[in-house]
Amino acid sequence: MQWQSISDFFAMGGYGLYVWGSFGVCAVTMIAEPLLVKHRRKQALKDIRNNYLL
Amino acid sequence: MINLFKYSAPSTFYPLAGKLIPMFWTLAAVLGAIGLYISFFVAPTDAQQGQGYRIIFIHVPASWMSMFIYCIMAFWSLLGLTFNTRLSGMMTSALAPTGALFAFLSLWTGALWGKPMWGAWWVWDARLTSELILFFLYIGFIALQAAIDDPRRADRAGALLSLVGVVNVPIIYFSVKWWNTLHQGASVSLTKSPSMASTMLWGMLIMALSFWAYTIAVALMRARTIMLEREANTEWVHHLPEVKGAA
Amino acid sequence: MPVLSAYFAALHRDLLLVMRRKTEVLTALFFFVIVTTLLPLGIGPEPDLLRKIAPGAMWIAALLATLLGLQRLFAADYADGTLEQMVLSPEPLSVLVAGKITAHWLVCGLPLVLLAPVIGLQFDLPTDAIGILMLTLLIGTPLLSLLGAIGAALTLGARGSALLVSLLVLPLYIPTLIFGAGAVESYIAGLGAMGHFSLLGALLILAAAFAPWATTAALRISLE
Amino acid sequence: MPVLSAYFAALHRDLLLVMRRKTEVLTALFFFVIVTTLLPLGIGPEPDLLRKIAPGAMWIAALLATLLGLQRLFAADYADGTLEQMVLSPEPLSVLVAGKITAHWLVCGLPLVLLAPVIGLQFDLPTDAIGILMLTLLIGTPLLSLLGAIGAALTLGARGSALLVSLLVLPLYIPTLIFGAGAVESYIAGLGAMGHFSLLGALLILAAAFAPWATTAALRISLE
Amino acid sequence: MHTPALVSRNLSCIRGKQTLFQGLDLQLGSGQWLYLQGENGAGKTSLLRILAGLTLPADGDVLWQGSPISKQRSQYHQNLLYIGHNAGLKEDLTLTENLQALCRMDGLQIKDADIREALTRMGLAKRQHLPARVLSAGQKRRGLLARALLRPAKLWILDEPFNALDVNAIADVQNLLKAHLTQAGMLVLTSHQTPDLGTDAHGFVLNLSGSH
Amino acid sequence: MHTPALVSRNLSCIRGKQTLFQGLDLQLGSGQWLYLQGENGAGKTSLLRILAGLTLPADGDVLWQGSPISKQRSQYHQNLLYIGHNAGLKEDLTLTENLQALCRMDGLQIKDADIREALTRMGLAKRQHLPARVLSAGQKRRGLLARALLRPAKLWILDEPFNALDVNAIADVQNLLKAHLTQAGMLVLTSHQTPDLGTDAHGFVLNLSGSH
Ligand code: HEM
Ligand SMILES: Nc1ncnc2c1ncn2[C@@H]1O[C@H](COP(=O)(O)OP(=O)(O)OP(=O)(O)O)[C@@H](O)[C@H]1O
Ligand SMILES: Nc1ncnc2c1ncn2[C@@H]1O[C@H](COP(=O)(O)OP(=O)(O)OP(=O)(O)O)[C@@H](O)[C@H]1O
Ligand SMILES: [Mg+2]
Ligand SMILES: [Mg+2]
Repeated sequence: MQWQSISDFFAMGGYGLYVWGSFGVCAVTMIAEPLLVKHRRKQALKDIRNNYLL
Repeated sequence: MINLFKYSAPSTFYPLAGKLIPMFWTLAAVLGAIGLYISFFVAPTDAQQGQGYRIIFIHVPASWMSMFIYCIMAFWSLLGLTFNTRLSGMMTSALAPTGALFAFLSLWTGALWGKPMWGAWWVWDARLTSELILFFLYIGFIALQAAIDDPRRADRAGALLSLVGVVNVPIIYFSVKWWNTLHQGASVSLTKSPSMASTMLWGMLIMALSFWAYTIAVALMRARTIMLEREANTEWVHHLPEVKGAA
Repeated sequence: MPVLSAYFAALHRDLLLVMRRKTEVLTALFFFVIVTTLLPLGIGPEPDLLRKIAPGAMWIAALLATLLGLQRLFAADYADGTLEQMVLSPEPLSVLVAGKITAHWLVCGLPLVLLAPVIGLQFDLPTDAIGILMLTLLIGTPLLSLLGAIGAALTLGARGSALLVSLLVLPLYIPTLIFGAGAVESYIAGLGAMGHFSLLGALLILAAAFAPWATTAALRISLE
Repeated sequence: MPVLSAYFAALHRDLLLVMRRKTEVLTALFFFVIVTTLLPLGIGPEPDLLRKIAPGAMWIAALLATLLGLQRLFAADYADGTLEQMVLSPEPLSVLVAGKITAHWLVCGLPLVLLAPVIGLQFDLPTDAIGILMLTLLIGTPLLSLLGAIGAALTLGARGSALLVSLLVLPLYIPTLIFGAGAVESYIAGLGAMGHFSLLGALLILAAAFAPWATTAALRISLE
Repeated sequence: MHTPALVSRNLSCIRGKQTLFQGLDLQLGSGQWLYLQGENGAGKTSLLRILAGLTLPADGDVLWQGSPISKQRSQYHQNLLYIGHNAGLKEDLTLTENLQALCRMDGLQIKDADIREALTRMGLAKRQHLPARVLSAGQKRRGLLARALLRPAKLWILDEPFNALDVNAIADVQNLLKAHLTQAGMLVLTSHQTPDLGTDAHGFVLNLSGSH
Repeated sequence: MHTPALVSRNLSCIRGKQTLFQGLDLQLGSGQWLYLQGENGAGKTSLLRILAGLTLPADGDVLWQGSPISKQRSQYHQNLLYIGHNAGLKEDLTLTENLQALCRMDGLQIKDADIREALTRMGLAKRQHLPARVLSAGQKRRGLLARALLRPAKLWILDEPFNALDVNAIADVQNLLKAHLTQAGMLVLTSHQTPDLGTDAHGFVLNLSGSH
């Protein structure tokens, strides 16, 4: 176990900005993408109900 | 082949994909958790690069995915142009944004890694440059499809483009390497760090697998959405529970 | 106030058209990026060399990006008769033209300004130099749109072709280029860029007052 | 032999159109010249710096000059229905397309090759290097026309614009650029350019065999 | 009858080598219409463009309310609606957006409701939200003519308004024109199908001789 | 009567949300003509484009001499002349050059004399050396139709050929069509002015119901 403390963990031995910058953006985008798709799906369903179902 | 055609009918593929998606989400989550654990708690501190190197655990898988996905798109495109199955077009356009995302992540994480390692956000190294170009190819594909409004045409145009692209990618990569060596490279470049500890390899592999699962899950979701948009006037869509449900 | 609403009508219409072509919003941007990427591939990756030519190269790329947008500025409206209708509008033509020029800048100019820092980092420019670069682009790109409009209008109809536009317009761009790129370089050289900025600003004011009118005249000529 | 005559018909027709718009013959040329002239203005006049970047810069200028021509390659025919008639011709579409591509090269490619020496002297490149440069352009520009045609065909009818074509095509141009500019540089560096030439030649053969076909496919797609 | 609002004094139009027309005098008062006849290439479109102020005549001039139109562009265009062979339809925009934009650029504020109603009257209710690109030739033409319902203009100049229209549409448009005339409007039009605008309005027929 | 050369089997065409036509069966033998009627937007142009092989039907297929046209493109196009709303007139070229180029690209060698004669028959003798840009709407249309005199094709598909033509021109064109039919040619056309091709040829009228 190489982390003495939480703060130590977040400091990443001075590379915190870069490491968390990478992992953070990665996490954000990879969570955002499916959400966007979900939203698009909702729109599609709404469109079908409003304009295509008789 | 036969049942490929069977499943390539949206009406059959849609529910099938619906079943697969949750499986792949869980897979992605589990593998991702393990991968992250390895990358932060198992993998030792690197001798030269301190903790900074941990970026590798997303950087490299992202780079790999960005290249794999383009090849898969090309594969679907070939299928689409030869057998012209509607499914393949939908899969291709469903994959593109995710591929672009990974290309972007490779660039982003790479840049964030480069700053501490090389003291520069960016160097014109062969691998970096060709990744950038790959990103452009994705953007071009997405732009083209968005600019054509008849979906059938958009599919076929996109398919042709990605095939032309995939023929060119190796040429581009090779030429960029040549270019770089001709100029004896940028002041710094990616050095294969001598012995990548096996834990590192494991971490990267597991992360890569998790990204795979993620890609499949998202692509299937998007493909289903595209089906809804395109087949909006067909019977089978109107009989879907999610459509009838709230109607 | 009808004049203003006419201005915004023209502006809004063009933006709407761009939005319809979803991607077009981004393409000016990516053209800019790609051209700047071609540079190292053409002349090699040595960082110092690149850092040296970066400001000039980025300015030229911006120039060409706006240029490509120009061909569509009036040509489409001319082909489908919209321009005729604009001439027949009771509102002054120059107002409508101004609206169109604004739209062009918002689509082909502004994005470049916003992206410049990223490219700057790729060429590893010092951050404050990047700030200057952005500023010059912010003043310079509207200038490019204004000047470009004149050329676009002149080459309408009568054999106007993509290349001809560039031919007419590029010379007009030269002062902008010199002061724009010059500002950054002289700043890096430690000479400060105030002079360049004031000159750019002067040019911009001049063009803003003069170009829409000149463009209108040019349009009337090519419609005759 | 009807196939050949169809090829020449398409070629002749496009050349005729260019001749009608007299200026157009020269504009590709002028664009090339102007861009290369902008360069010193953008990045300052030091001779060695300029000599260093000259080959790359000239190649990029050539790239962009052909690019501008591309947007008109099929767009006009598409708009006025000529393309439809070409599809309906009993002669194979790919032959007509090949004719058009040839025309494009004769108008947008060849002139650059012929003008290159002049520009080269402006940047005061050694004469033998200039010879190499011309040779690379001679092999490279047809390659650009061939690759570009695919992009132009794909973006037909797409609400895309001038810029969309560039977005698709420029990445494909990169190898040509690298080998083209590289040849001159490595020759100047005394490494010889044989390798580059053979690679360029290979690419050209590949494209000549492959591009017209791909372009035809793209056209059929965009038309249906 | 009222004083003529639109007057042309010995207009002449020369194209290349040949003279299309010469010493042409016209006058049109409110409630009157002028029907230009003539074979292909006789010079109808050319004349209409001159009357609209889009091209300058080789000789003579066009007066509106007694003074030359070149002197009072904005004033004249306030009262003018010109719809020619292609009249500014943006393929990428829907008909609604097209009409909205055209009206706004004329300095008018139009409610979407009005546009919807106009399009409905032209039988395009179902098409109002489609990009014009996908519409049929006739539907595009109808959409453009819908402008006549939205823009209050005293003088209408229409170049072959019936082109590409089906029989019903032609009837609709003719009624539209009649209504305009009964409201003291003025109308100049060309067409190769003789229009029937009833007899209550004074129609003049001008026959351009053509030149081949 | 001969075996039908052009046959379509349950063609259907879907545009956006709505179906323009469905299960459409046609057959046309030599010497016969088909007149498509229908209001604006009924789907006439769409059908013509499908018959010409320019767009793919949503369902069904088109046969020429018994086999699908997609299988024998070049063969079919040898026998086909399609003239649509805009049929490839280059504004910068003269009519002569335009026709010359179009024929050459079809693999035909045409003598200038023949072109001159064709243009003369269309009443364009005086205009043959003008750039198409300056021609009037109707003259452009005439110029394009002159192609029918130059290109030997068994099947003519014409989309609103009478558009923008004056009465004389319409008469000329109708005679042209009659001649084509009497020489065992085939003809499919749309128009909003009912054509009069005499009774000696069998004409079918297909009424597309349209959708609004
Ligand atoms: C084709 C795309 C790429 C691939 C396949 C890739 C792959 C890799 C691999 C396998 C490593 C670890 C092995 C090694 O250390 O060399 C690595 C390291 C690295 N990559 Fe990438 N990478 C790509 C793009 C990028 C980009 C775009 C950047 C920066 C913007 C970047 C920056 C770095 C840095 C800074 C390192 C660590 C430094 C070093 O180990 O020398 N990479 N990359
Ligand atoms: N530069 C030129 N040289 C010779 N003749 C010209 C030139 N420009 C135009 N013309 C002729 O002028 C006439 C233009 O007439 P216009 O377009 O007004 O015809 P129109 O009456 O509208 O015919 P249509 O009924 O076909 O629309 C045509 O006959 C054309 O040939
Ligand atoms: N994407 C779409 N969505 C909805 N409707 C569409 C779409 N594309 C085309 N249409 C409709 O299909 C029809 C096209 O018909 P077409 O052009 O064949 O008409 P036409 O019979 O030739 O009419 P005209 O007599 O005006 O030429 C139009 O009604 C148009 O509105
Ligand atoms: Mg006319
Ligand atoms: Mg039609």
